[in-house]
Amino acid sequence: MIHSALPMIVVGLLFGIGLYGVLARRNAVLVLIGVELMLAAAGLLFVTVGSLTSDAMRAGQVMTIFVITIAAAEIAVALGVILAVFRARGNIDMAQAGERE
Amino acid sequence: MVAALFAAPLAPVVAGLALVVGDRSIRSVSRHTAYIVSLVAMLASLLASIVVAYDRPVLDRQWVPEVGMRLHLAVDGISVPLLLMTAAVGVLVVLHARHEQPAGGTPATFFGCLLLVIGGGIATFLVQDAISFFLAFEVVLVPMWVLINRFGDRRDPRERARAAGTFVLYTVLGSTLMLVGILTMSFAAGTTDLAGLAANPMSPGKQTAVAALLLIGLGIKVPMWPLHSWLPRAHTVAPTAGSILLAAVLLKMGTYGVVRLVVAPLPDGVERLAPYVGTCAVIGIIWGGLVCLVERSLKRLVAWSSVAHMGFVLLGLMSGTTIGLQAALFANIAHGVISALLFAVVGGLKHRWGDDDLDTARRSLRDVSPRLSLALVIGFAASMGLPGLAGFWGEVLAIFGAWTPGGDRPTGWFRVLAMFASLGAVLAAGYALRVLRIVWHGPAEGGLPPEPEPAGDARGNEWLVTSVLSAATIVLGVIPLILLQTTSGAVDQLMAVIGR
Amino acid sequence: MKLTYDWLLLAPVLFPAIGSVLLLVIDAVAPRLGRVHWAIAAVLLLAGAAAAVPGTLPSADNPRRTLCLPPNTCLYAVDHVGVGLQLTALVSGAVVALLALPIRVPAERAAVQATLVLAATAGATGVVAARDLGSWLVMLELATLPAIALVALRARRAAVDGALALLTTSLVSFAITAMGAALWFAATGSALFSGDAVLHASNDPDSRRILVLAVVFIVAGLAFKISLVPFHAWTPEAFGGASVPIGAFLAVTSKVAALAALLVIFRGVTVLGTSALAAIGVLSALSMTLGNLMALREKKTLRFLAWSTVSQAGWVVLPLATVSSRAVRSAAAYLIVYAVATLVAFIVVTALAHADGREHATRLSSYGGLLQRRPLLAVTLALALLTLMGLPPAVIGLVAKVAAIGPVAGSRLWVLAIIAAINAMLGVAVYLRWLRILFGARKDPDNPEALHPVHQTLVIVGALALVVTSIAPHSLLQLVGR
Amino acid sequence: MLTDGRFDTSTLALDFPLQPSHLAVVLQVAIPVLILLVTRRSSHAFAIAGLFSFLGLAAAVALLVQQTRGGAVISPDSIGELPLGPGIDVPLHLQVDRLSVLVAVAVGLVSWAVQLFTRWYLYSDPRYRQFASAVGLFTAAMELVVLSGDVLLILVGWELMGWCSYLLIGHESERPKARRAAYKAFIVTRIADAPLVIGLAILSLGAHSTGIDAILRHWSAAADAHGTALTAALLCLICAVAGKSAQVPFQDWLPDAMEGPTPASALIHAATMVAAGTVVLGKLVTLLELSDTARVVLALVASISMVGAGVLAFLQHDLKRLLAWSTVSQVGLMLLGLAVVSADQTADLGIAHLLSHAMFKALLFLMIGWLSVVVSGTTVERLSGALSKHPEARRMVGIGLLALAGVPPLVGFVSKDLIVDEAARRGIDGDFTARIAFAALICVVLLTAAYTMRMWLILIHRTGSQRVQVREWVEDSYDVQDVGIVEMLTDLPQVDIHGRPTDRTAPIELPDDLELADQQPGGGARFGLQLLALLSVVGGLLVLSPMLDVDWKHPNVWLIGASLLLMGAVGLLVRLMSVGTVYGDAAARVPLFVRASASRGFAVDSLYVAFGRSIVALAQAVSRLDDVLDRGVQRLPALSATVVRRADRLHTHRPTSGLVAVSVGLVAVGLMGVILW
Repeated sequence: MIHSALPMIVVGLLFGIGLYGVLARRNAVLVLIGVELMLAAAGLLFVTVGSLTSDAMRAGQVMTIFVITIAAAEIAVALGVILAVFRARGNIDMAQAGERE
Repeated sequence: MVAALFAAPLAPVVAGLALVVGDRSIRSVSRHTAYIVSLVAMLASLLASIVVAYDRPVLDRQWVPEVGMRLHLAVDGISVPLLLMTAAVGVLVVLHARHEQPAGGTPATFFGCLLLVIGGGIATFLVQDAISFFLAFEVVLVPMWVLINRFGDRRDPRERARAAGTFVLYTVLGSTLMLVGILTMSFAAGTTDLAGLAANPMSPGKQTAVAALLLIGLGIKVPMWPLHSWLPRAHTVAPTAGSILLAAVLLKMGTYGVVRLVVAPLPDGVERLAPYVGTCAVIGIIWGGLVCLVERSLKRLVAWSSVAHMGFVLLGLMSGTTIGLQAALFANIAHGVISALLFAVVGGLKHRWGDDDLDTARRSLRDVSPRLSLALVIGFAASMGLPGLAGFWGEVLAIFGAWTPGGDRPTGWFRVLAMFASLGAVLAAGYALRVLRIVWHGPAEGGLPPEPEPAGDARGNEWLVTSVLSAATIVLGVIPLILLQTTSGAVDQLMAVIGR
Repeated sequence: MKLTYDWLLLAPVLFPAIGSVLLLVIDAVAPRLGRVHWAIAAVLLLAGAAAAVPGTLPSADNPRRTLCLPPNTCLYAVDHVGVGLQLTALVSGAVVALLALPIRVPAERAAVQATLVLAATAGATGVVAARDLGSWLVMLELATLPAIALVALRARRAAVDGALALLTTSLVSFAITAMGAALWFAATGSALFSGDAVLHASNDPDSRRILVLAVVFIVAGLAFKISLVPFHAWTPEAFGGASVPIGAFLAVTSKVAALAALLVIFRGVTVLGTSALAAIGVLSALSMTLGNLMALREKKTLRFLAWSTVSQAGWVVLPLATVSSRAVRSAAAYLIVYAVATLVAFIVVTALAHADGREHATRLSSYGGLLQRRPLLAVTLALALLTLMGLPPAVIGLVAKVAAIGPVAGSRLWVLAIIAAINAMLGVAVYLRWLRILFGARKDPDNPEALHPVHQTLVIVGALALVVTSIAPHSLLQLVGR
Repeated sequence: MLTDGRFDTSTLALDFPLQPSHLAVVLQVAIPVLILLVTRRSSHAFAIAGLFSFLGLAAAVALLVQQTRGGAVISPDSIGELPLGPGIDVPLHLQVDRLSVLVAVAVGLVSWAVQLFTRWYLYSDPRYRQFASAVGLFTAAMELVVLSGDVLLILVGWELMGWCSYLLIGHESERPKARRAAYKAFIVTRIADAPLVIGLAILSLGAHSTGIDAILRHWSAAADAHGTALTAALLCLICAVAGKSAQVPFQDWLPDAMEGPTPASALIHAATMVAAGTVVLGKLVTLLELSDTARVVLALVASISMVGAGVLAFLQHDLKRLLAWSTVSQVGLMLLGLAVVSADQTADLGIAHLLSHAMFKALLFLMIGWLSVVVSGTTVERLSGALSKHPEARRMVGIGLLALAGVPPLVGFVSKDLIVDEAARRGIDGDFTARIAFAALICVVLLTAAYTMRMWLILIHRTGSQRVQVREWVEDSYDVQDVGIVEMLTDLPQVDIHGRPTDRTAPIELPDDLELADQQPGGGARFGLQLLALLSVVGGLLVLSPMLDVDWKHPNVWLIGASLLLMGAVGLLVRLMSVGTVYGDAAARVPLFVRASASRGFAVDSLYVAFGRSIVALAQAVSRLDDVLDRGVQRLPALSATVVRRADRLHTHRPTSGLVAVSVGLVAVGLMGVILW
């Protein structure tokens, strides 16, 4: 399956970059973007494999759509939380220690 | 008759729980009520135990199939003496607690915890199912912890907390290791029934591993050197009643567990480990004896002597011969009675003196309080293994048993062990006489004996308890047959199983 | 192609799912009903639980399937263990709702919270039965995302911080899980957790390697939700920040969801042998140890419970280090016992927090002499702690411990077993701390009030539950089958 | 209770579970039991003690009659056989044979006499009850050893005797010296007993039975096969015997035991404790003959102790200690009697001397006790001339001393001479052991003559004046015992030959002996003493009886004559030495430092002390070690605390740290999965 190598590499890159972003960024929104990249990698992998295998249910594509949907839902919640954080703290710095009650 | 099987452990447990839970303030349960309740419960339990001992009923029902736990209650020659002793000591402890109720908590809690410990002990000797055995093993922990932590020596709260913590943590660790061993065994044997465990098809190597696990776990409870360091602490701090229970009940659970869970089902493993465990036991004998020669606190000294005596029991168990097993079981009971007596007396002395330091000169006990001194002399004479008292037969026969060990254990090494054990007996004489010389004979400066103080002597319940225990010590020493015959049948069966 | 539907079988999921929508509708129609929402939520959840009960009967066939496609691939299947987990999730959700009922919050918030609880419970119930990647992922997230919102909804600084920690961790973990799912799909070529596909994949070395990687990713992703070390960092923050009932929700319901999700995978990979699962053993050892050690020094009640959750999570997954159907049952059994005990503990804390004020319940020291102050609460809490310790008189906890160690000892993983033993000791040390405070010197709050009747009943019920199950552990453990 | 069928009047055979052999033990045990349970008053206690010890004696006598008429049950059961599995059977039965019966009677007799005497000696002692009980228990233990047919029973009696000796020696526990002596006696014997258990284990486990008859049977057969095992076992036994019988190197506890009241000393020395060794070895003498090593060792130990003790006895300054050392010497004689017997012979020689020694030594000790009360002290200064006022006492002491010295025809002569004959006979046959024994015996015969002569001369010495000063110098008997003998020797006031102090001129008023005159035991006690004296004279006839199987028909006349001549010479020498000494003490000619260190028993005690010190040091080391262990355990919480602090530092409450942890975990788990795959 030589022609599937490229997508695989892209998957790896995307996931790695995303993880790096998650770790390296302090701004919550950028962290979100990192997560999105990782999810995108997952979706890409689904599509690729789906296109390689003949599945009655088109599982690959379906799963990709699922992942994207869930991602959207997550972003909704995430932005809500980040908004709350911004209200409470005045910034969205991930590296700032939370306070104990 | 099956009802007796339930009554024996449940009477104290239920009564104890009722007392503890129902005890909210000083006003709620008066000391007298608590005393009467516990006494009645214990007498009922003792009665039930006697019925069980004579009637030997059996109960075997499904309980928790998910973990293969059965409600299997029965007794045999090995457990009957322990059962009776536990119940009897329980009654005595309640009587003694009436005489000496330590500060630190309400009477109801105190009596309740005592009852819980006793009930747990009785249950341990009744159950025939390995996992229920573990359950009964654990029952005693929390109440004993409360006894030490709240009713212990008032002088040093930190030491109290530390002793209680050390006790409970050590013991939990031990029992959980034991649980691991039990589960491995029952998984291999396909049953959790104590009798059925022997049918496990494990290879000698695996048996050794499991036996090691179990011996470490139970060795903490026994206690086996070098896992003993919780014992002196706990004994020093614990209230008198607690010490009696600790010595007469809890330690016995350990040795009983060794017989049931290690010696019987894992003969090959035991055979491999016997030299090492025997060595630890003998080191314990010598170690305890030596420490007793210089120990200053009287209660600690008695605790250390327990370490030494349990060493004899372990040595007998490891010898793998009928005589060794008989000796171990006898020494087990004997130690229970003797140490109970000693702790009763020593606790009384500590109560009177305010502390139990041997270095402070006091008037000779034989003049101040003849009764206590008589009990003290009997106790220490027995603890040095004097013939005619309970301590003698177990220890001498244990040495006999170790001289020609069974199976293909290393005979030469066991003979060395036997020699050192006999030296341990000399050490026992050394420290026993040391105590008698200081306490019984009195201070070094001579002169005519000072007039006795009648107030200082044992009266009422204390006198009753000490005299009953002394009588038991003498009877066991003069007529060892009553005990040896009870156990012999079961021991022969056991040896037959091992010899397979 | 057409699906077969068995509505009765789907009911445990549908009740909360539809219920959440229903609540929103009600709120839209008649706003500011306040705590009525909670009542409705509780009723719905209990209804769902009732619907699940028939599955627990030994007579029920095992597993029961629906949403089947021809020839015979079913997307929804519950066996006895599954039913037990569903029941636990639903009941715990109901208890959370009842706990939250008396607490005064802005009326518009109550509706949202109730909705979220329902949704999350629906997710937890559903993931138990999911047999294909799609619904599995969706249900998992459905169980997770509302929890984040629930934490955040207590609009305090601490709560928001907790929510942020939870959020970020969960997002990353989900990404990892999704990656794992994708790898799984890549390895097996099917979106179904069917054993034969796994078997087929495991025969080919390449796809087997990928499969192992997939399992590892999924385990890592789920470990966050079970809060195994080192994926646990959010736990104390979220617990400490959230309101007490929500803490209970995080501690119980979402744990059920997580374990259920793990078990779904586990059932698939048993054919792989232990290789992939050794990781679980290590994680469980780490979590037990670290959780206990940290709890040893913790002074705040909720964070203490959080750490205890971490260590207990280690116990929960301990059996999964070995591969056997017995392991699955043991894990589920331990989880259920843990759920009951933890719920009871949270009930007591909530009741106390509601009566004496939160600041009088969030510090361990403020429980001083509770036995004399509020004996009912003290005895109940003591029972719960003893259960978590696994010491008599709380026999049920001891039995759970036996169940958890059983498979490990059975397959002779000595190291793991000994670590477990040591942690049993540490656990006793941990919970004895609190127990000592309960029985220790008395500390009266400024203005103690009477317990709210709902809380009182819950406390009594909880205590009774522990007592009954201690006398007859069978009654609880049979939920996960024989 | 007894039907005619069960009691045969001719042989006195008794068909009943309870035999006289049981009674001989049980009746003695009854004394402590009854006294402790029933009464609080000394008079009642005395009634019980006197009655029951007499009954015990009667039982022993009945047993003797049974034995002579052949009606005795050979091996009656005691507390039943112990079920100890197939490996070994423990019959725990008694064994009645002629020797044991004889010894039993002797023990009963001495014990009875002691009980009678004690009442007078400890009349005003508040602890008379305890003393009488201890004596009863002591006697019971000895009877048990004598009559037991099972090594475990022997062990029981053996240890019990040690315990009773502890109680008796420590009777006056207000005095530190008494406490120390009791402690020393028990510990030393107990140390020596440690090998006993091992030895008995070897013997009985080899024979698969603890019954003595079975042991003899098995080992006589297996001696060739397992010679070393037998020798080892016997050496263990000999060690224990040396301990109990105060032979080298354990001898030093015995003189210290003189701290106990005199009746206790009489009991310990005459019949019970020190003699037990002879009894036990006598039971096993057949095995002894099978192992030459053991015999040689026994002979050496006995000879050294015998001679050394004789020398020490001559040099003692305290006459009670003199008797103590003489006991050591005499017991060595008995043991030699066992060591020299040839095969197919029984222990009669040793036992015979045991019996005679029991008689005269009990007599002597009780007399010394009497005199010590009269003159309130037992040192030379006190006792010098003590006999001059009490003819009765004089007669009895004379008899005792003559018997001790072995002057014909007294009992001591007979038994001792038999041993000497046997040793000579076998020595001529070329038996090495016998030669050692013979040499030692000759020395001892002379030494015995010397110290008995010395004692006699001191006792009958006629000067009153010195005693006055001594009495001024030491007030009462307590102090006498507390004053270090050695100090007394060194710093006594100097007196000239006539006893006038060199440093004072005041006229000396002679002591009024009226208040001393009535200080003599009551009728009962005196009767007991006279009985003992009588037996010391005529006891020798016992060898003519069939009870003792000894070869008395061919005495070695020349040997006897020679030894008598030598004894006479020694006596004369001692007399000459005593002439002109202040207290008629022949030993006064010996340089002071020798006497001083001899009175200290050549400072063997310091060796014991050093040994004890080392043990205590070891104990301290061990307990320190244990503290270290304990501290290690107690440090674990702190350790975990530090771990937690480390872990806590990792938990910065930052979301990022959580993310880092997650990714680390991912990598770790991934690696695990890949590696373990």
